[in-house]
Amino acid sequence: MVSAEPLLEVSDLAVTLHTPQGPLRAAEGVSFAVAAAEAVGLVGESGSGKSVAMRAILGLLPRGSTVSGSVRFAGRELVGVAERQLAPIRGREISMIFQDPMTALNPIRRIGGQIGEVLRIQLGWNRRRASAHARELLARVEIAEPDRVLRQFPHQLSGGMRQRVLIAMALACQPRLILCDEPTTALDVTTQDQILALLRRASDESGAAMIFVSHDLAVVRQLCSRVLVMYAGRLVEMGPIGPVFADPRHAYTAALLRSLPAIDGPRQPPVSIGGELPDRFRPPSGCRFRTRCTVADDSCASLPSTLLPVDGERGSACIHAATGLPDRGAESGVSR
Amino acid sequence: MSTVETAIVAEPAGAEEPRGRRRRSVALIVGTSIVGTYILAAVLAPWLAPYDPLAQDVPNALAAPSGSHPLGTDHLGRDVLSRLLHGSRVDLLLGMAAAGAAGVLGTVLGLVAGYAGRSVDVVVTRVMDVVQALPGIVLLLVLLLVLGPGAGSIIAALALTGWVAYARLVRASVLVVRDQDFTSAARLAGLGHPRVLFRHVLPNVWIQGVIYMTSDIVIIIGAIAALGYLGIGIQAPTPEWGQMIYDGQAFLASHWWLSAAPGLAIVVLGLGLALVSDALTDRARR
Amino acid sequence: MQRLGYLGRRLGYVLITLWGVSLLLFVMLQLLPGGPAEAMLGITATQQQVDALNQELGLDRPVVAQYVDYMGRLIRGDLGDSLVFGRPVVDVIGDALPATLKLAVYVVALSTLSTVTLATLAASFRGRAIDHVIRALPLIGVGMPGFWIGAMLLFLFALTFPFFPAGGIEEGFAGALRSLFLPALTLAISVSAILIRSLRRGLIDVLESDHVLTARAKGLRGVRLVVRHVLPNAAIPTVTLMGLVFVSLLGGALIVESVFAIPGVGQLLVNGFKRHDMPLVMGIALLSAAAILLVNLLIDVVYSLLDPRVSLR
Amino acid sequence: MSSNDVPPIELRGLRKEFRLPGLRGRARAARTQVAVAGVDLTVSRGEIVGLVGESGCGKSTLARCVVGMYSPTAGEVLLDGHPVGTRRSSADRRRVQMVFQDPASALNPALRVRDMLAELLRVHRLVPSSDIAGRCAELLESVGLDAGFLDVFPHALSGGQRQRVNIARALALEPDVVVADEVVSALDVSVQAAVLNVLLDLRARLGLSILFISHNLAVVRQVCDRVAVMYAGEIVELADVDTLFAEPRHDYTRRLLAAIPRISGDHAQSVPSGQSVPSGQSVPSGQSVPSG
Repeated sequence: MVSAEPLLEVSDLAVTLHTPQGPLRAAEGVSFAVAAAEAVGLVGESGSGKSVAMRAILGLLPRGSTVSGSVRFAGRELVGVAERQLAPIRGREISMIFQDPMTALNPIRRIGGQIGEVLRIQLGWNRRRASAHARELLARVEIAEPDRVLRQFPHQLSGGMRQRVLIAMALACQPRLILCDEPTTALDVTTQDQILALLRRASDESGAAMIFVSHDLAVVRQLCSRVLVMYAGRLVEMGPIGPVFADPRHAYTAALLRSLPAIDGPRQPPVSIGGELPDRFRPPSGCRFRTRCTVADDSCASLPSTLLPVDGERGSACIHAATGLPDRGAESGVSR
Repeated sequence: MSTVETAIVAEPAGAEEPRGRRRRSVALIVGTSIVGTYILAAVLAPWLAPYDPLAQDVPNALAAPSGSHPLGTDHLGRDVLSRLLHGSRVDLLLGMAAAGAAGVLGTVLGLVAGYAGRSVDVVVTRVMDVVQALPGIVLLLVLLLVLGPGAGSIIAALALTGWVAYARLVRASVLVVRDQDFTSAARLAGLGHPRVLFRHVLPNVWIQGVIYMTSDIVIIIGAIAALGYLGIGIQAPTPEWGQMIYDGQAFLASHWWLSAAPGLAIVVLGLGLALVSDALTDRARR
Repeated sequence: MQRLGYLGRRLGYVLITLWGVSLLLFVMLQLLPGGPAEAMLGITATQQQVDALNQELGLDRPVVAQYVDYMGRLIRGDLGDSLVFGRPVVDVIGDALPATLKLAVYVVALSTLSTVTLATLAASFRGRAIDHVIRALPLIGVGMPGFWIGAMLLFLFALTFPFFPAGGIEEGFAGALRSLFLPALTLAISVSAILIRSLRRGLIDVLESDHVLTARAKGLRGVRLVVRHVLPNAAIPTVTLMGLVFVSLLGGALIVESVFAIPGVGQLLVNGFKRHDMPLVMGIALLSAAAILLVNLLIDVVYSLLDPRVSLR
Repeated sequence: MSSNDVPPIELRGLRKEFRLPGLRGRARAARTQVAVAGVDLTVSRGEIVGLVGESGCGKSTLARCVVGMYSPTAGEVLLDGHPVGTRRSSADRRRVQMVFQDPASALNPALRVRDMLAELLRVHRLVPSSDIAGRCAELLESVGLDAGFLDVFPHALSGGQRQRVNIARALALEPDVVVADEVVSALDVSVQAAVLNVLLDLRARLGLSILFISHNLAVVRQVCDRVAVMYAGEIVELADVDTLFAEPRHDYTRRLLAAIPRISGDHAQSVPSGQSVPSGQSVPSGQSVPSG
């Protein structure tokens, strides 16, 4: 059953962080929607604003940050809402999994208590019932000895185990949306593989929608059906993942894909995107990628950040959105 | 790989207070002005003071503040303002000398202990533990018994008591710096230990000692004043703030300002130094 | 098991440090100008008097023999006789100890209460007016010498507005509570100055940590968040600081006792120092070191209970 | 493949154990952790050998033994066929340099780039003192940075730039061998390639031998000639790069390769594609942003 209204609708979201160097506009003009049970990837490099945009959805930004725009979840507005009204949604309807499993758990409290806590505060369960369910959740995330782990402290578990615990915690109240902020970045490849499989299965079983933030395009490719690409605080391209990766319509997406080292196919020398990220306090006008772009022209300096339609499902903020990228982009760009 | 992003998300100081930076530089200016004023007062005391701080005028004892004696006179008829100004020479000079000696001693020992590691570190750490197991004032008294009375003894005793804090601080910073890759890189580049220690480690840790010194001077001046108050510090007629507080306490009910004024002198100096220290800490963190 | 091992190691370390203190004091005795006997008797003493006292105290024997004797007496708990009081040092200190202990307990209670309240307030309202006020307090407090605060409190609340007695220590619990309030407050002000700073910093660090973000993402907020996920974690570094604070508290107590005429160990120390009563001064030094090390051991126990990671070290 | 050439660096039966603190006496043996369990490895002149494995496999310990930060428990490190003792001479240290993983901690925050490089040149008397300034600029140029970066403090550099300065520092000492320990793992993909190209270029121009340590197999495949796979302190497979990726022999290598997410081809599409974009959700047209 596809409802007319998406589960989550983000429009014109902008986040300003306060840093010692002054206010920093970490993300702006971010608009996208997520349907029920859909898995969306949000990719970008350092400073792209992807994590900040994600945290803005749940109001979990650092102190002094300001948010504008709108985030509508199941018909309710989440931006500009008091903590008191957001708290019942967090962990119950929208849950979040963070990047670093080594620090994301309270080091001085037992695993069982930390999982049970979300059930107790969100569903009002008593200690015994919460604890019994916590055991069940640990079994569901394939932890071998749930009873023992319940009594353990975080430092007694490996990184992969801790990430499983965090996933169990995120699944506890059967949320409708799970936000994953680089949940496998800190893990080894083989552990990452297991965690990804677990996440895939968990979202299938629960029917929860998922936004998966990552710098790793391949990981997103594995897990998601649609992808959003961010660069320097703005959304630059979005669409179904297959077409976007096969025929990117934004010069940045194309350059990023080219710079990925491949594990199979013919061996190729490293290809980099020339230049450095723009100064985050004084970004260039128009398209922010134009200073590093090989297919930019004069019109890029005044290009609005609006996504231009590529086809019915896709959009790109590039001058080449409709026509496709010129070939010279594929050859040059090799630089040091 | 949002290392930059998380760095910003986790950024504590600036994120919490947008206007913090300007206020902190104001704090630095205010702090330095206060401390500067004290130093000036100490240097210029003979010219600034209206009377000889030692001149007694017994008929005129315990006079209330007036035009001729802005802070009144003490029980021997000495001008309190003049004694206060001259006192700044004694307390400030002794305080800075003792803090300096403690700072140098502690920094060197902390540097060596942290960098050398192993047995040297164990020995220095044990000595630090022993010294810190005694309350400062107790060790101070024991040392003064051994060293005898006099300003030199007081400086030496304070330095021998106070070095531990510097040593701990510097040692901890050295341990952090020693584990950084640039120290390993310097060693791998075939640079000798003295060069690595003084050119690569010291420039990254000495500021910690200096910052602590700004607040330590207050603590040490408090200790000097405490000795004066207990009657075992700088000997009697020399003007000294602690001694002045003690002398005034007998007349607290009727002449409270006799004790209040020298105490306030210490408090304001402490405030100035604390402001400087805070501002420096902030700079160093960035 | 692991925790017991950890505490066992700590206990061993305490004993070694205590031995270090005793050695330090012994060396100091040897270094006294003109020897301990002359130091005690003063420079006006005749050579016969000095020799007699040296013989009486066994100070004419070789250093090693003196040291063996010194350690032997220490192990038996004998700290020698006080010259001023003519009684065993242990007894003299024992008489003065209750007053000092009462004061110390009072200070710990007052400063813990004010530290937790004020630091939590400051951290929760970070950047607002109340935070600035609370942050300014230690800046002033650090610079205030304890004896001066004491004198000013005395002037205000005992002489001008006589709520409290001007000195001494009254009988009974209520009496002690009333008469020791001003000295305890004096010390609590300087002690809290350090603690508030540390706990506020600790609270803010924890508030910005990843696991608090996780807790907030679970829907925790407000008091529940602070009590369950912030205060216990932030308390850990502050608890370790308590050891240092206790040292400064003990030192401060010795001075404040003089201000408020409390017949405690501090008064003994000052009198002992002024009259060159070496056995008394050394005895107080050794016992205060023992007390401080014991408190540190206690803090280790609390620390190991608070932080599960500690048992692995 | 010139087998008669003496390799600039060779490891023979290299073993490194760490004693865990706490226990004494008889229990000691049980509390010993073997980080590197007897490794033989050779890097020829101008060769880039990859060393891959997951965290805790001992690859970093191995790197530290190679450069002399750790002295091996057993086995030896040979430079140009001569074993180096546990206490390396300054000259021997100079011949094997390391580029560290963390760009943030690898540069002394108190020193400008120029001072850092000049110190090395001066201490080892590598160039006459009148040429130091020129040599510093030359070093930066060889890692693709212009001379303007000489007067900059590390905090003003981006991660990629720092990593290049790190390489320049290693190069300043004119080493025969460079150990590159996870040099690109802290960098963004788009910047990684620039640093990798610097290494490839130096190998081509200077005949540098590089031990390239990484957990990222795709990167290793891009730059290495041979690859050693490390697991639990041992090298379980050592092969030519094309062979290793085409026909992995050891079970662990196969598992490692299988676990890597691939960008091409569909892996799993849990959501039917028709459901992925709800109606009315195609590209929003009216969204605008204040530009500038």
